[in-house]
Amino acid sequence: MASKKMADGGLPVIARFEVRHRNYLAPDGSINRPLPAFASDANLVTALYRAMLLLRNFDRKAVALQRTGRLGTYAVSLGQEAVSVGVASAMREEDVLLPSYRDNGALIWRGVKLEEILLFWGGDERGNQFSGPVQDFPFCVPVGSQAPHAAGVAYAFKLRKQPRVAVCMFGDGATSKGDVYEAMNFAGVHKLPVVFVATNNQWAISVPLRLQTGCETLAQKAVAAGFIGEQVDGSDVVAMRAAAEDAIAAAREGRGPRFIEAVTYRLGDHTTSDDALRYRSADEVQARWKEEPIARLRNYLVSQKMWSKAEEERLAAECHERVEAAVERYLATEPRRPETMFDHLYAELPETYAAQRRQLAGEGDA
Amino acid sequence: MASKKMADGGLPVIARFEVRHRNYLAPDGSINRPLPAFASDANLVTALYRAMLLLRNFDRKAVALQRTGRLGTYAVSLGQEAVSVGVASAMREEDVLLPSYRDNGALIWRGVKLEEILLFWGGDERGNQFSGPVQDFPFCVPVGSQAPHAAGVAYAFKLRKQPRVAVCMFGDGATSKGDVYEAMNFAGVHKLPVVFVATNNQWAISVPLRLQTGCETLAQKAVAAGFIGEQVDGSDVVAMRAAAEDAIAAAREGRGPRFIEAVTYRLGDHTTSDDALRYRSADEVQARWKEEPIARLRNYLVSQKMWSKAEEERLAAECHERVEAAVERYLATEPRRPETMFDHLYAELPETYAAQRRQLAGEGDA
Amino acid sequence: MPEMTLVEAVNLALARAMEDDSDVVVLGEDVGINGGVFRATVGLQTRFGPERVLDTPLAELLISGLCVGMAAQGLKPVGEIQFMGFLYPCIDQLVNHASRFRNRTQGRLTCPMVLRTPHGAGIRAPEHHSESTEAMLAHIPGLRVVIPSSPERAYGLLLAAIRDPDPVVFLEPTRIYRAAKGEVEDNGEALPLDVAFVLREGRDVTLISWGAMLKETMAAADALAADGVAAEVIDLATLKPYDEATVLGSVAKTGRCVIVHEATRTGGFGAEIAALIAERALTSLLAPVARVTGYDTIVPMARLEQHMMPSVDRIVTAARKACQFS
Amino acid sequence: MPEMTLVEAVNLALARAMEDDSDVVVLGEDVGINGGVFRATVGLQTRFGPERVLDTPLAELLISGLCVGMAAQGLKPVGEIQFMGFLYPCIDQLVNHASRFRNRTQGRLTCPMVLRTPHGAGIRAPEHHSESTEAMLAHIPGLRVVIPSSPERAYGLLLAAIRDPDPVVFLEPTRIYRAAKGEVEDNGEALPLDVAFVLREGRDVTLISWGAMLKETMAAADALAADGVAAEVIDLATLKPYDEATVLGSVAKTGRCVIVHEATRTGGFGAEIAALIAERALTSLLAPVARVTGYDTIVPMARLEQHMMPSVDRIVTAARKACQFS
Ligand SMILES: Cc1ncc(C[n+]2csc(CCOP(=O)(O)OP(=O)(O)O)c2C)c(N)n1
Ligand SMILES: Cc1ncc(C[n+]2csc(CCOP(=O)(O)OP(=O)(O)O)c2C)c(N)n1
Ligand SMILES: [Mg+2]
Ligand SMILES: [Mg+2]
Repeated sequence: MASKKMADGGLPVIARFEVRHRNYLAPDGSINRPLPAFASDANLVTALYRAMLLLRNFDRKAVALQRTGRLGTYAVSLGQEAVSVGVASAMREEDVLLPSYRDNGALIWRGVKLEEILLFWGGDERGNQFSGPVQDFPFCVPVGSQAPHAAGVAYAFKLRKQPRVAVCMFGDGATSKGDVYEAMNFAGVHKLPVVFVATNNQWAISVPLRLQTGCETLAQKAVAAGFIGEQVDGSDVVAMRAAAEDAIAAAREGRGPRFIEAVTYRLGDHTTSDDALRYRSADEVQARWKEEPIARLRNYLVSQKMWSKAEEERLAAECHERVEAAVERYLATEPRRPETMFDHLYAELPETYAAQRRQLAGEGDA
Repeated sequence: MASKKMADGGLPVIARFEVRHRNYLAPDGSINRPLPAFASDANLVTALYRAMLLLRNFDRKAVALQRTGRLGTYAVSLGQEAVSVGVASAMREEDVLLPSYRDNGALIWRGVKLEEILLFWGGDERGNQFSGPVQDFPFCVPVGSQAPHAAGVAYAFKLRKQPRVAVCMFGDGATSKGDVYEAMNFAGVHKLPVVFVATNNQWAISVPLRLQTGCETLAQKAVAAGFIGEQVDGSDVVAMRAAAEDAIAAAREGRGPRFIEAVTYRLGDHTTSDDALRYRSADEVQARWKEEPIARLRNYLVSQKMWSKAEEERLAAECHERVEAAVERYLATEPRRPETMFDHLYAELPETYAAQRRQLAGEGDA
Repeated sequence: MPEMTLVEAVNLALARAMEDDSDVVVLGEDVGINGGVFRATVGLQTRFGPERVLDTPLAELLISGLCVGMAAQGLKPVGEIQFMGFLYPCIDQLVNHASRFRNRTQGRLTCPMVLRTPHGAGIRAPEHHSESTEAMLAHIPGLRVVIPSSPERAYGLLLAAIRDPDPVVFLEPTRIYRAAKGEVEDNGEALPLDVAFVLREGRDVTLISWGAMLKETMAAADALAADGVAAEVIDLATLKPYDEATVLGSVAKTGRCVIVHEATRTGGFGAEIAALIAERALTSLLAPVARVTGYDTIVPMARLEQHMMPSVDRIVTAARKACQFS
Repeated sequence: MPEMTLVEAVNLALARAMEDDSDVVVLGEDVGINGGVFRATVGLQTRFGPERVLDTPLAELLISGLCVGMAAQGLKPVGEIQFMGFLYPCIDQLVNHASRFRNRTQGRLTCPMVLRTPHGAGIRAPEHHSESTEAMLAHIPGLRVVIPSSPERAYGLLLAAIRDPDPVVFLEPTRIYRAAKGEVEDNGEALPLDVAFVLREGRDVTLISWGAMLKETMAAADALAADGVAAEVIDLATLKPYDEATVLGSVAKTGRCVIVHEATRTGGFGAEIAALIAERALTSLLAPVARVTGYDTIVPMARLEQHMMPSVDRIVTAARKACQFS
């Protein structure tokens, strides 16, 4: 256990903080400690399972599309599916999600269509005009820069006395950004209804956690913002959902913000542009496969008699079908015409730029 | 005592942190706990006293100059003299100070001339070309933005294996800036020889601490960076010096960075442009006069027979003289010629801009 | 109509906007009980409460990012940055988010925010309190950049900025915050955001400026008039997107143009206007397009700052030169 | 002489600078064992160790601020920002500190740092990976802004940037990182930082550009040549401070000028050049100064990005129009 001592140990202690760790399912799916009630709700838990498996299938297909030139850079969730699915499953429709680029799982849970996600990664802004909750934020690419937005959204909830929660997701790398710190500090001042979730997948591209921070846990980042941080086994979807439920409930009830560190592992490359073997060994990755969330949950489900081989097969077929159908719709999307790049620049296109739009449309030169 | 509890209290604790508080001298100068050895060194302690009194005299004169149009905006240290003096007194010449605009006391201790400080506040860059240690940084105006510099300086020390320490000073307001957080986090990663000192004078202009952060202490900000933060009575110069000594020694010996929260009170206006009565009551300020560091140390000195009325009178005269002489030199400083604004733009003035310099010098037009 | 200073007009517009629309929220450092370091928000917190007039922690990135988040919820945040020298931490949010939310989501989420900040030198304040880097902002597509030059325009343009459905950076000329006085009617009427104001008509030479420099520019026009030179003075007011038609129309008429700004010369916004003219009005030009600007160096601290800024003399000289050109 | 790509030339210059001067330190995200997302720093950490080739936390403000601190100690930090879209958090450090340390301390402390970052669109990467906001940087006094357009110039200019006693932002044209190939001799020779390169001489029209757009600009010159139009092509290379003399000299000769850049038009750096010409070379002009630039909108994501950027066609058309002007 981490515990820093002062030089002059005799000085009086005026504040104490602690970080707790949450885990229910062991890597083999066995039960480590008393489960939350929802864990015996077969419908719910299998829904989590289905979502994770769909995500894994979708990721695989997306990479294939990228490799064959039909999609741009893509970021898989391999190994960390439990985080985005667990968190999203604890949200209400009227809550607002502020995801990072790797939180596909959360968007899909909240109703964004697979083809919309493909459109985004295919380099088309219309992917962000999605079918998810209309106030949800699009993927955020500049790491951590959505955290202040989350605080702003939560401030609006509070001002309007709406019982809603903003949920902001980012990676371990993002915890090094001042943006995240400033947002968390502000949330702490006003006890805003916001939950920050850091997916600690051990890597920010090639930078390992120990070069990202000198902290023993990321959960302790919350201490500097004056609220509670909890470390959760991010490969245990039961723990993720339970932790998110607690945090979101607390936020909704006006008990202030929370921070969740979801400890997991990125089994895949950073994105399709990355080759992780440059900076980490196949052995390291191999070892982490033991902890991955999908087999873990399947083992649990099977042990609880909530899941059968037949269901597994049906699900596999279903996922395949859903993904293929989405890909078809994606590939069939009409391209945007070049001049539409002016259409949502301002609410109304200033006359000054109208000539440029015409030029792009081939209707004259400017 | 502050201590945040988790919703699920049964979860195992994986990390604990604590903040300690350091104080030796009570507001009336009596002794609260065993003093560090240096506190019985009359030469040293009276030197601290002299420096604080000089600073207070200097501040008073600077304000008078400002009021009569002979100085620009000025920021007094009234009530918090113990912080900058205590910290600077624990540094070595070869260490590097990165001060904020309110750390006059530290600069003076390190050899910057009073007239140089006046030049700076008089709106003349030559005030930063000062007689203090040549690698010390000038006053930093953009709040907190010097913190990454401190990390960079400390990184250079470490790279070159120099036993030197960077000391970075800022206010409570600065602890809300991402700059400070990012710098501290980096310092934590590399266990850099740097000490961060936050002067918590309760106010950032009109913004009180409770709107600055939801934290119980500023010292706990260090938890998010993975190192030790200590809270110190910043109106007790013995505590300030002792804490700074410990922290600087630890940093120098490679035991990593430290964070010091110096709790004190800004008895004056924010600057000469401010009127603090707009946002805080005269009563609040009056009450805080009881804690102020100079009377406190004088009481201690007198009780220890280290200081006499005669010495006090001599010192008053000395301060007066030093300040007056400096003001005279300040006022007698030759003005810079306008075209010198080009002289330190680049190491060598690009030909492109030479014509503009000539125009300013009245030697042609550009 | 009451006579008031420019900063009072800003205050009046803020109060009016908050009164008219409960979604308007003011936030920034010291904007609450202190009323802002320039008193632009004085009285607002007492009137509208601390939730709608919010003292933020000391963090400019945060202020701009909060505005984006609030705006996405349909609030109309008006953030204050204490001095333009402290605006730089907002640039990331302005470029990467505020200006792009509408486009990125194809209209699903928008960003009706205003970021106000004092602009320019001349008040003998410390370093970083004298910035005029409007050119950096005016290069950002999706943003509007506005700078008033009188109490009346401050009132009308700020109302327009707050009502605008897109993000606006509103620059307030520090030097004339109190020096500029004028009558302002609190009629709730906004001024257009894409129209330049012709402050004075003339046929001999076009003087174009914005913000505080219009003071010197108008004085120069007076001096020129005394000489028989009729200068047309244009207050550009909105720099992004700017009113090209008024500029081109005036230059077509006068054939001569002097652009005046306080910002450092190279890459200043004056370059954009000169370029427009060189591209679209070349044949009307009777003389080179002159830029009278701050020098290509760092704004000096108080003692020398006035030497950095264009003087009436420098403007007059440039205009005369243009008129005498052949 | 070995033939190499532009990014290999960058790598070579970094290795050379680190070899020659133990004060040179490379820092940034993924610059270590990964060799940078574009492989610009590949091999450096193995060769010079993790203390001199340093993977920073994910924090761009920090990277720029560390550089300032290191530079004040006499190190020569070379920071890498992964994409220009992530450079904005550095603006505060660049404007308020890096560019000012020398002036602020009247020479006591200086800031010999380099901040490198990929520049421009065209590689079909996600949003924010296509920025070309060099105009914002080129407006900052005290800074140098450099952008090479070939492997050879990348090598020589980067060496110069690292050796320069003042802060330099070094923009690397992403689109031609691998597409541009050329012979580079590792002779340790720097190229001058204040001189534009005339890539092709011609008497009919001056084409001015920088970075990746020189590819299209040179292609346009070829097309024009086929038509009998002799275009002079200038690679500005250093945008701040820039070589006004070469620009003016060329326009004095040709009387026609087309400026080409990928950045959005309004307030782009092309405006500065056009303004210079309108001010100092008006009488040589035989045609309006044309700017062929990115449109005044947000760089679209991958699917449309190529439509944003100037094409060879657009350049040729503008040049022809200039030549036919009367
Ligand atoms: C501000 C910023 N800097 C750099 C990048 C380039 N980049 C994309 S992802 C990434 C690593 C992010 O790591 P982490 O936050 O741990 O998230 P993960 O990718 O592991 O999910 C980097 C450096 C970026 N997108 N944004
Ligand atoms: C980045 C930045 N924002 C705003 C300001 C304007 N300003 C000057 S001092 C100050 C308050 C600083 O408070 P604190 O950090 O507590 O230091 P103190 O003045 O109390 O010593 C503010 C907002 C500034 N100098 N820098
Ligand atoms: Mg990660
Ligand atoms: Mg304070």
